[in-house]
Amino acid sequence: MPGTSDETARRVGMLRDMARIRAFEREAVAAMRSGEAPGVVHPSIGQEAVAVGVCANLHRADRITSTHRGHGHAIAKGADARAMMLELHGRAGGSCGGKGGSMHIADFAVGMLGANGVVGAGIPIACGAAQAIRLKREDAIVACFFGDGAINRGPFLEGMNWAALYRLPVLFVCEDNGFAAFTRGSTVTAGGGPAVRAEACGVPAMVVDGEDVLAVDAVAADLVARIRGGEGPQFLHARCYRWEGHTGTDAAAYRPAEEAAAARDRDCIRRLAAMLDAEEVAAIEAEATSEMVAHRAAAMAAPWPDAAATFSDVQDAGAPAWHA
Amino acid sequence: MPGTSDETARRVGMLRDMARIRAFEREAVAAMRSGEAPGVVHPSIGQEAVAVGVCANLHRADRITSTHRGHGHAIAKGADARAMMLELHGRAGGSCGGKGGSMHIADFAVGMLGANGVVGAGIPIACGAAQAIRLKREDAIVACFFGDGAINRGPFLEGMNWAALYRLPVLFVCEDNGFAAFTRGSTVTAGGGPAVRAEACGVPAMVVDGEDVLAVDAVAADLVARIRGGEGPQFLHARCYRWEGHTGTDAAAYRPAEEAAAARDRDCIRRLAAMLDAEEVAAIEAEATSEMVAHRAAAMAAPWPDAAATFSDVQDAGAPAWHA
Amino acid sequence: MARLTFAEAARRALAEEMRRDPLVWALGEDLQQGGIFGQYKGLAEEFGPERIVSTPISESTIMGAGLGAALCGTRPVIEMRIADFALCAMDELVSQIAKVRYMFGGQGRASLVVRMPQGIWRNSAAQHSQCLEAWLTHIPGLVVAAPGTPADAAGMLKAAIRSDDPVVLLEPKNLWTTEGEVEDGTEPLPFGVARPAARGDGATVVTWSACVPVVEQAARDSGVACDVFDLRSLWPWDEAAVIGSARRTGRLLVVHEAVTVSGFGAEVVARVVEALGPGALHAVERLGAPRAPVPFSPVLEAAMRMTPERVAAAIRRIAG
Amino acid sequence: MARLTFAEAARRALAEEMRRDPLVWALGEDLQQGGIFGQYKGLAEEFGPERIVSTPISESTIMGAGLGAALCGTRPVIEMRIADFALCAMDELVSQIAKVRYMFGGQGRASLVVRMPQGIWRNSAAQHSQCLEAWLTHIPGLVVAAPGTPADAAGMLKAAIRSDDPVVLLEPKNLWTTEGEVEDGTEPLPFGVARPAARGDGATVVTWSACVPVVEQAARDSGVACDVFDLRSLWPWDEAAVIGSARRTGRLLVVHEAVTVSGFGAEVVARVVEALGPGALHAVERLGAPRAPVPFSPVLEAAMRMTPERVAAAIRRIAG
Ligand SMILES: Cc1ncc(C[n+]2csc(CCOP(=O)(O)OP(=O)(O)O)c2C)c(N)n1
Ligand SMILES: Cc1ncc(C[n+]2csc(CCOP(=O)(O)OP(=O)(O)O)c2C)c(N)n1
Ligand SMILES: [Mg+2]
Ligand SMILES: [Mg+2]
Repeated sequence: MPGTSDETARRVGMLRDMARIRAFEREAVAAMRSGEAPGVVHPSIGQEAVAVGVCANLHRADRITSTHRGHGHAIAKGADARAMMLELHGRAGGSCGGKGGSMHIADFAVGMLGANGVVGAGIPIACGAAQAIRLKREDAIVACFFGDGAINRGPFLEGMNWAALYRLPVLFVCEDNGFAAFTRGSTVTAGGGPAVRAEACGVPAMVVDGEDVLAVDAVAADLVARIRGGEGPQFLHARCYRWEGHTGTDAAAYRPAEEAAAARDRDCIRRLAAMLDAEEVAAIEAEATSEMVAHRAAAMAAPWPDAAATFSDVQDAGAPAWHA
Repeated sequence: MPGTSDETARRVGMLRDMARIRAFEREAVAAMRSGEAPGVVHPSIGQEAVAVGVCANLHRADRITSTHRGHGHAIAKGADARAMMLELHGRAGGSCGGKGGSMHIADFAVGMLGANGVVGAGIPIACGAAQAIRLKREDAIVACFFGDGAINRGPFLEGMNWAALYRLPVLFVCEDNGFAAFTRGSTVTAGGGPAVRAEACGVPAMVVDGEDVLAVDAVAADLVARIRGGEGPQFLHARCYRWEGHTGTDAAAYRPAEEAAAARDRDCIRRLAAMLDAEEVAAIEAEATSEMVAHRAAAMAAPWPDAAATFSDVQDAGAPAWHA
Repeated sequence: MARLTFAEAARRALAEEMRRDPLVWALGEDLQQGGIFGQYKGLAEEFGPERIVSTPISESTIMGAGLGAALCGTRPVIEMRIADFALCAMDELVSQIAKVRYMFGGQGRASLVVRMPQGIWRNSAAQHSQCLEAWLTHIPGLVVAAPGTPADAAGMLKAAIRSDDPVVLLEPKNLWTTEGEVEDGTEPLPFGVARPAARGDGATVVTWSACVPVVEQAARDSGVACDVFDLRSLWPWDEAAVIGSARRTGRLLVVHEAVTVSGFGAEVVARVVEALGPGALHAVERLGAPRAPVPFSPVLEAAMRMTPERVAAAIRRIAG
Repeated sequence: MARLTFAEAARRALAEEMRRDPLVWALGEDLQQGGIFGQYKGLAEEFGPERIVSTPISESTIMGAGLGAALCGTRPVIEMRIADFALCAMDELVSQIAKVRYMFGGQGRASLVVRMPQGIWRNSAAQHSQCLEAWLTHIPGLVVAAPGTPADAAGMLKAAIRSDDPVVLLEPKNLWTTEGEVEDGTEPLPFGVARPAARGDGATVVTWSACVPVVEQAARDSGVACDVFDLRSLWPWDEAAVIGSARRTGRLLVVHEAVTVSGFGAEVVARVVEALGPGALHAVERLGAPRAPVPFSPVLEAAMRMTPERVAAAIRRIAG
């Protein structure tokens, strides 16, 4: 058990991570809206506690798979935020050299096996990653993030059964922000929800207040310990709320403004901040903001990738030739 | 409630259907083994009670979807057994004109929407059929048969959620014969099984002894009544055993012979027969056998389809031209 | 006649078909919110939630349920959101929908439409930008439509809905906001009849979908008078018009957004060469994307995009 | 040197690779029972259930888990049972496996093999007989191998396992029991190098997979001395050999089992015509299946099957 000062340090660390994610995404959304960052950004603002509470229990050797709304997962796992911001701007030096953008952020150096533009697609990948870890006798686990919308896709079922069957070291994290794109989750999902479905396939599940980072941390700690202890896959259903629209430009007119306002009042960052020293919090938040503002400026100043890169990293045999 | 003589008539009818299915498949397997029927046949011998007990509760206007192991479902739904036997032999006059074979038997005239060569593929089709029935304000329901192997495919989850969400008139029937091809079901399936998975998605489920046709009939009657009463989809998990190999030529060496022998001792036909007049039973069985023997002879005598049929019924716009 | 965007033309066509035939209905994600390109806007209000069905994220079942509903006599419009997501429903499209009539010896038909908005749009990167039209033309049983103008968007959608065959309707994402003249009460278009978009003896240029405006522009810019055909449907496609023109010009250029290798341009070239004999032709070229995924960054994506300049250069090259 | 069936050659090659590299493993349905064609027979006994994994019927996850396992440094052999079932895993193959290296800017690689036994076999009808090879050649990121002899079955499987690129290995179902000479300790074959199967100036005949023995037979029967190439891999494919030969013969015939329309034959024809110019050729023809599903009945299936007679007639036709 961590002592009091360890515990405080852990909380400060989690606050910092949440603040950094929020600051990153505020800048990312602004960059998308202004047109500086091309394409589309799916912000996880308001949901930071899930990524941070889970990843606080992971080691560097552990892997994660993520979603189209994956900035938070990446940052919480220790991905290079500057490279991420460059990636969002499509610049050389971005996490994927500008080829992926927001929906395909990856940082293999810290075990972040990639965001994914296909809902639910990370689930089978996470299962296979865990199988490889076992085959290689590595001491590591996999955390697999997905949204509430993903539980209606076939691979969800297949992956739960698969992980339970082979007793794989996977922590499934269903980040339930209430919406699947423009549709309220409850209007397209029948039955008892994610945890019940997981349990039906043999994956033990817990439900947690995903807006309370300490709660997420505590439950994740428990589940991760079980996984490391060889008990097989575990499932975490984290309830939260998507403050912003589906993308940085969606006004979310399909839901009452009060509902989103109420969620903002439950702010996971403020909830943790209230338990910490106010000055330290202010400093952390200011630092997070200035870090991300600097990354955004760096991104705007960074060179574009060389056009020839369009044709690199496709494949070795039968690679396309560069013809200008 | 049916009176005693009605009840007896119902039992006799069910016995006749089971006997006809068994006789059909005995002939089909023999025809496959001898090479008279081309391709592959998946017999449901020993599982007849599931098809018959369920279909005894369906009307002609009701629809069914089926599997690669679908002869029993088709016959129980009233499909033309002679046309089926011709189809298995690839002859003109077969249910599908010889184009489909065993794995694609269909008889739309009696609401049999087709066997399917892809495990689990009937589930979404059944959901959509039920949606159409609702849209057209038809008074009908859909019964959707699939095996225990299908519950590990994604469409199973999607279909359960879908049917529950829209409260569709579908009876899902999981025919659990213990094996998925050459692999024992329990070695590839985690969790509480088909019924638990269905319930997790909001589809109420019952488990039944699928080798007891009266039990299947009784539970199916209850579930079908609920569906017709507007209560939405229901699920029936029927436990049974596949007497034969996966196909007519699989010796099933991967399982103990005693296990199959024990299943043969639980014969659903004998169990019902024991409750009926022995002479009547013998007559019914003899009649079933001679019917199917005659169909087989008819199939062997039937003409082959015209080769030009290879290119018909593909599509209207852009159809392939016949070139010899 | 009205000036409408591609999306509005398609929206209006669907509304008209739904008014005409109560068995036409649509299913897909977010449809009650108008669809992601506004092509279903207001339809839920007019037709109710039983005919404009917002679905879970269950592509296999969106596709497969559409088939089941067609087999029971309704005419579903299956919305895939973007073509890439149809990859999650390929068994249902290719092994079920395309084959059901044939396998069952004509007992049932999959009279339905699968809408697949396709192609490069707004830096959406590798998983949201594919053009898989050639795949679909390879599958017996499917009709493949690929309109490139608002008027054709409406005419092809109507034809698709009324077709007894299953029709995959590829809508170019990049053109949803393009405007064009659309007849009031558009009539369904026939499949397999190309739209001649320009006339000239210098070359035969064939294209479809998002490349239509690009090629039209390029033909004007190239200084070469050439026959330009917008195929409008890829299966069946207007072999007669293209072969007839190529016989006259002896020069064939096929332009598409999809990857060149095994793209539908290969089929057009092979068919024309087979039909006329290679000796009847002087120059043949395909212009498509390099065999690379679509990248995110604008400077990289640009290397994959078809441009009037690239097309004009190719026209001049083959007219040589 | 030994005389082995196609299945046994493949089985032996996999066993040798698994002995060589402990990171090679296989996953798919019924593998511990030897696979449905015996191509995994005895491997579970030798390598244990962690390396020969029998899976649930979960194609999406078989494919997707293979990818995840490759990203973590193992070399999975993903068994799809038959190619048609890969339709249930197309997102995982096309939007994930093929693109992962590119999308992530080279951070990860999908070094894996996807085995897809394909084609007509034993009256299996429409859902169990497809050849979708052309689809795969259209997808950037994928290597596509299509051996047609036992020796190549072994050599290509070894190459596929050692390749850092994802390789789709199309194994012809109809040839599993065909015998041929196989070197002991077969070496991996290079991709993109055709096997010259016959030599002659009358025509250039190109084929692969199940059509290899058919075309070899036809070439002998035709009375025309011609170059016959077994491509062995479709992406990359041996453009140099085929183009060089076609330049000499001026006559090109491509034979495949898949549907002709938008089949890989179209790519071969288009490429050769582009490379040489149509003027360099006298005759060009593709021979494939009509655009119809594969029917069940032997008399109907026969109309879809490639035969030495059909091929010999085509050779004589183009040799004119
Ligand atoms: C297979 C697939 N279908 C549809 C989409 C389009 N889409 C992108 S995000 C999204 C909603 C996802 O909802 P959820 O899983 O709850 O994640 P959230 O966006 O709420 O984080 C949809 C439908 C997709 N990317 N992939
Ligand atoms: C998607 C798919 N994967 C694999 C197969 C091959 N296959 C045919 S039947 C079968 C076993 C099915 O088991 P189950 O669902 O229990 O039905 P049963 O054969 O026992 O009736 C398999 C794996 C298939 N037809 N479809
Ligand atoms: Mg959500
Ligand atoms: Mg079974």
